[in-house]
Amino acid sequence: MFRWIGNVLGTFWRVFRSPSGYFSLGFLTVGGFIGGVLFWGGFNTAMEATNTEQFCISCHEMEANVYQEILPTIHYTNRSGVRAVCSDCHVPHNWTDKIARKMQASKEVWGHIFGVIDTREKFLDHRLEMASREWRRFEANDSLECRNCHDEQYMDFTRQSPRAAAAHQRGLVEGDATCITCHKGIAHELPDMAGVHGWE
Amino acid sequence: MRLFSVTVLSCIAAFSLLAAFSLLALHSFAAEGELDALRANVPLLEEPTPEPLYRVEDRSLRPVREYPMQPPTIPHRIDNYQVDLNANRCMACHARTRVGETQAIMVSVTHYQDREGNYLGDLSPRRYFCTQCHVPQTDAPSRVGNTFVDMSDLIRGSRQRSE
Amino acid sequence: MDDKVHISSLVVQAKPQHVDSLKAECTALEGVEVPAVDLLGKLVVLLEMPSQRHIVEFIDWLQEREGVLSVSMVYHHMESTQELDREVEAHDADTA
Amino acid sequence: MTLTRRDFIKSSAVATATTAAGMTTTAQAQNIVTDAQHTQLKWAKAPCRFCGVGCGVNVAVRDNRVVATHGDMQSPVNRGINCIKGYFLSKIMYGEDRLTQPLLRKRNGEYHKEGEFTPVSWDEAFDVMAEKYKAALRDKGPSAIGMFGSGQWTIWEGYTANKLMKAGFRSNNLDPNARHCMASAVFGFMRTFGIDEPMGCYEDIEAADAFVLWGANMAEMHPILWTRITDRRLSNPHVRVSVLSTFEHRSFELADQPIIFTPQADLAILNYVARYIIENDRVNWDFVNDHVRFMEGNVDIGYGLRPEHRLELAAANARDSAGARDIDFERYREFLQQYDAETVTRLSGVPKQQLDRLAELYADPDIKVMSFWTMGFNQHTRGVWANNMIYNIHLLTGKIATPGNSPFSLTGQPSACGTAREVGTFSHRLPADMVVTNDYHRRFAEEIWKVPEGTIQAQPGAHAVLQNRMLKDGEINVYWVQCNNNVQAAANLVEETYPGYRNPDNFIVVSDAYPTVTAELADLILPAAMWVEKEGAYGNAERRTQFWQQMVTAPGEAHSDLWQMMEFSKRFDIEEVWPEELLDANPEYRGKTLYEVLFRNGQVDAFGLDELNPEFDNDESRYFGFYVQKGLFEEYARFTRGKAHDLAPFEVYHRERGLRWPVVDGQETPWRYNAQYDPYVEEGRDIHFYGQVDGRAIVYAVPYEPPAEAPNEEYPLWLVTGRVLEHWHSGSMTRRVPELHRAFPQAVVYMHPQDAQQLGVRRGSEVRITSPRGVMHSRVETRGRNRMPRGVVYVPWFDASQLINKVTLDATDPISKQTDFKKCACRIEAV
Repeated sequence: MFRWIGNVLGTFWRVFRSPSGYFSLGFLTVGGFIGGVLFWGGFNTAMEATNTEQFCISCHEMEANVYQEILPTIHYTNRSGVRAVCSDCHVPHNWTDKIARKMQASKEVWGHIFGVIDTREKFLDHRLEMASREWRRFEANDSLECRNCHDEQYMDFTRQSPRAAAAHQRGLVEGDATCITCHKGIAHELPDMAGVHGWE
Repeated sequence: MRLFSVTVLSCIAAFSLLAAFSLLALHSFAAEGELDALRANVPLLEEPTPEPLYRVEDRSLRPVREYPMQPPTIPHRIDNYQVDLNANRCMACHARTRVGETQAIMVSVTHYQDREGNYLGDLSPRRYFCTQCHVPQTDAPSRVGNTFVDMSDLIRGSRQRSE
Repeated sequence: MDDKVHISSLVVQAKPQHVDSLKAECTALEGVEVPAVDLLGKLVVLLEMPSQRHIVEFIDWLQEREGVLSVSMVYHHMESTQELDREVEAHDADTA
Repeated sequence: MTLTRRDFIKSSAVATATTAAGMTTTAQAQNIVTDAQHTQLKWAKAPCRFCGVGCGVNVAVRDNRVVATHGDMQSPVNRGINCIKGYFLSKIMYGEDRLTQPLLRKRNGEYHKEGEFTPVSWDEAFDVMAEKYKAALRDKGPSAIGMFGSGQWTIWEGYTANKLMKAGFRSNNLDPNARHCMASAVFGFMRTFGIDEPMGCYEDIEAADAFVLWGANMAEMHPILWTRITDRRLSNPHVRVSVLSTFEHRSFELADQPIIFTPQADLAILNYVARYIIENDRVNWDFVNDHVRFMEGNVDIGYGLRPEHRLELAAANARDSAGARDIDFERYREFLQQYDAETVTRLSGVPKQQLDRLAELYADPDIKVMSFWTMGFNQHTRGVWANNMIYNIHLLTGKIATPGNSPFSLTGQPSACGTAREVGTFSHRLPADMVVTNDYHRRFAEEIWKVPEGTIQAQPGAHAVLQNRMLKDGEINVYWVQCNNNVQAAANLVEETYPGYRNPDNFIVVSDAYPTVTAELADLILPAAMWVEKEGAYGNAERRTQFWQQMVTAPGEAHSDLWQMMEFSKRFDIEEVWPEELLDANPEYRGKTLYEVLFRNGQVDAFGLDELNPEFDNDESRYFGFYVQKGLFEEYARFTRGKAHDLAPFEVYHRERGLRWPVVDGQETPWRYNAQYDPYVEEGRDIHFYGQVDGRAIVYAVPYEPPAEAPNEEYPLWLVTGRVLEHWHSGSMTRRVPELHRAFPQAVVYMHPQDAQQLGVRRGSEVRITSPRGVMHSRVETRGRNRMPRGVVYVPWFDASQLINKVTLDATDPISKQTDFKKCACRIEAV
């Protein structure tokens, strides 16, 4: 079986790296297109697979900590059943940022393998650092991942509680706040907030 | 037999409603389950349909306190508000230094006093867990009325009588 | 329990035009006072009666009067006559 | 101008009605009333009506109504703050369905078990009741009479009940509802120290470096002590808080060490900690050599179920559950070897690292540690053992009876200590830790009570759970329930309680301020005065005795439990209650009523009305013609003085914000057994456990044993029951306060969201909770204050429309007879 695959790959590799003089331009174009689709599709499928909640919580660190924490929140169950999975907030939707984030995520795989946060205690020790990274990212991109679903342009303030409407008007519309300025800890527990602006 | 004394001392503002209730009460006192309003008129060995989970009021309207020392109820939802060793979500709006930005009401001065009554530079840690005294209110209907009378009504009554 | 006195107060909702006649009718009875009325048809009736039966009978009687919409008991207190005639010190009774 | 009481009451009547009608007859010139004559309120102190913390409150009264309450700044317990329940105390007496008249089940004008509740006069009520009591005495004797009282009784009410039952009716079938909450703690104290109640006090909190909560959720159940712990922890960053529980609750918000363990495995963890201390050579040998000895308790002691139950038949020591024998330290050490980390982790689910960090708090000689527990330990089929085990740890390390080192047993009721325990209203007890089984103790009590030798029966009476079984079996036929709601509280409602109350052979009397579900099953309901409608005294968890004055009058014809018992005793000639032999030997009692024997004995009636404080009313004293409360208290205090339970003179308590007994030469005792504070410590000793004859406290070798019931295939979930912050116990007071009701309107079943998903239900779904004993319907809650582990559900019991005691198991600790409300197996299905 493996040998057969090896043979096929070997053949493919030889063909692939040899000059294309024997093939017509048309073949090259069409073949390139098909190859591109296959490669790109496979890549993207793999990328999408790593974007599912199932993938994320297949790691104990995620399942036991952050996943348990989102269960009682509004981002897990709510009136309309539109819920957020990990990647909705933690993986940028535009391609360049997404790839950049995935590269960063390889560090998390490293962390998983070497057990950086394999107990609750270790997780809590690293929580401020991890949360701060996410807050910085949200602040830098004007809470883009929030805004993919919640854009203040389209908020009907009359459908919000008076308190929320006033705060959104003051902060988002008139002020220079972004979602994460006020909504830290909306889906997971907060780290020690001593020294974080707005929480002193 | 007319039974009136159950309604003795029934005196609150929603008065006509109460009067209707007391007329009803005149004829009851019969079967098991009808005595304890908190049992919702269901005999003990039967199972009533549990009440639905009620919504928490979220209108942010300030509640009236029944006397000046009473802690106000919370007029908004506090779902998943974190108050623990790490963070105090309530104080992120209600702290003295935060109310300018949030326009929330500052916690009262008593919250800056320690056990001996000295004023501290920040929130007194004994007041740290807000929900021990302040609770949100659902829209659950009352099962039993309460005839507590606000002191200002009694004061007004006393002044009128003396005039 | 013969020497007991029952002190009760009632709030009566009546049609406004009957308030005066009701007040007259009530105060004509022994042990009944009408310390307060208002123009919208409310009367406060104060009863001092020897037993609950008397009070019940009075309420029944009152409910039959013309113009009476509802009668509700608000306060009830029972105590022995001797006890009631005890003098209290001024600070006990800030409502004098 | 002179005023009579009549004028005063009439003006109150008018004021209330005017207010109720919302009438404004004259236009007001000013929108704020500033005239002092009108705005003045009359304030007086009282302890809070709810839990065992015993906060002081100030109560404002106007026009015979309570109009405000707030935390008493002068109270050393709470220094000006209350919890949410305490802040709404002003409304608990004003539920509109207050009972104001006796109600008797009648059919065709006569008492009938299946009749309808009909208002009757007190005369008629007591006539019918006395007739039933006399018939029971004639037909079966004193054992057919039972009474179920309360840790919410005032001290004099509990004392009166004790005397009325044990000396008057000569029945020891008197038990308080404190059996459900404190009995395991009591037996724990008695076994280890030979004397009841904590050695430490609340000031320990300000001195401790670490707090360990064993199952207790103090954030909700003892909120004001929690404010003191929070204060200590947050003001002093070195302080550590360890919270152990079978699920995550609000107290975890302050936890440096959160520990979730499998139900019942606390026993294994406790022994692990003891083993850790020994194996790491951290025993305080100076202390142990001087003050401690070792015993090994009987094992396999059963579960307090009916004797014919298979678990009881299988238990080797069900009949001698409290037995123990002397051992030495080496045997104790050897015994603990089975509790190695691997075994304990397997039993409890707690990793070794967490166990060690917890154990280190106790082992480290530089850390002053305070342990707290309540229902987690006490409502436990091995509750007495758990209490003994926590003392083991404190004794091995010598961390006891000094400020900050304190194993502290919390209480749930305002006078569980003051009334149930100190007055001895348990079926085996007499005042001041004495017991009916001891000849000398009985004689001592008979002398103080001025009743003949042989009046008090030597056999312990029926405890709470047994009383319900005996009602069902028709062995107790007249039964008086005061100041509690046992139909909502006692486990196994459907199979045990209900059939007992409705047994046609039985006559059930319930005294309460409100119509509870217990009242619903009564034959006669007596309307009771509550809290500041009577003069009272409570004793809190730190031995603090607190008094209050009567501030308002009870509504309608309601009377205090005290008045009810005393007035009822007038219905009996002594010849009707005591046997001929007793009277032949003591003819001087002939011709008297029970009332005269018990209450006109020259002691209870020794103080005249002139001693009353003229500022306050006192309905009982005015009625009976002497200062009832003072007479009863001073007679009771004779039991305590010189017996290491000393109480101060009556008047002192009306002045002070409570005092902690023993009060000797006007000095209270914050720390017992410690020579620096406790006058009972023998000359020349630093620490002295004088409750034991040899002055040594006992370390018990007792094991982990499995619970009476655990999840299985048919009933796969653990059911834990308990309380919530906003409601107190069965909710009969707090659910009548609209704000508290709206804050937590109905019981729910807390469960893990994934358990819910697996069952095909979601937040808000109606579900059926089933055990072999009964079924209850509730709704699912997957959010909110509690986070359940997989496989464990939590249901609070305050809601009369969701009686979770249909589902719970009536297994008890076989030593303390206290029910385990914290674990049984159940099944949950969607409806």
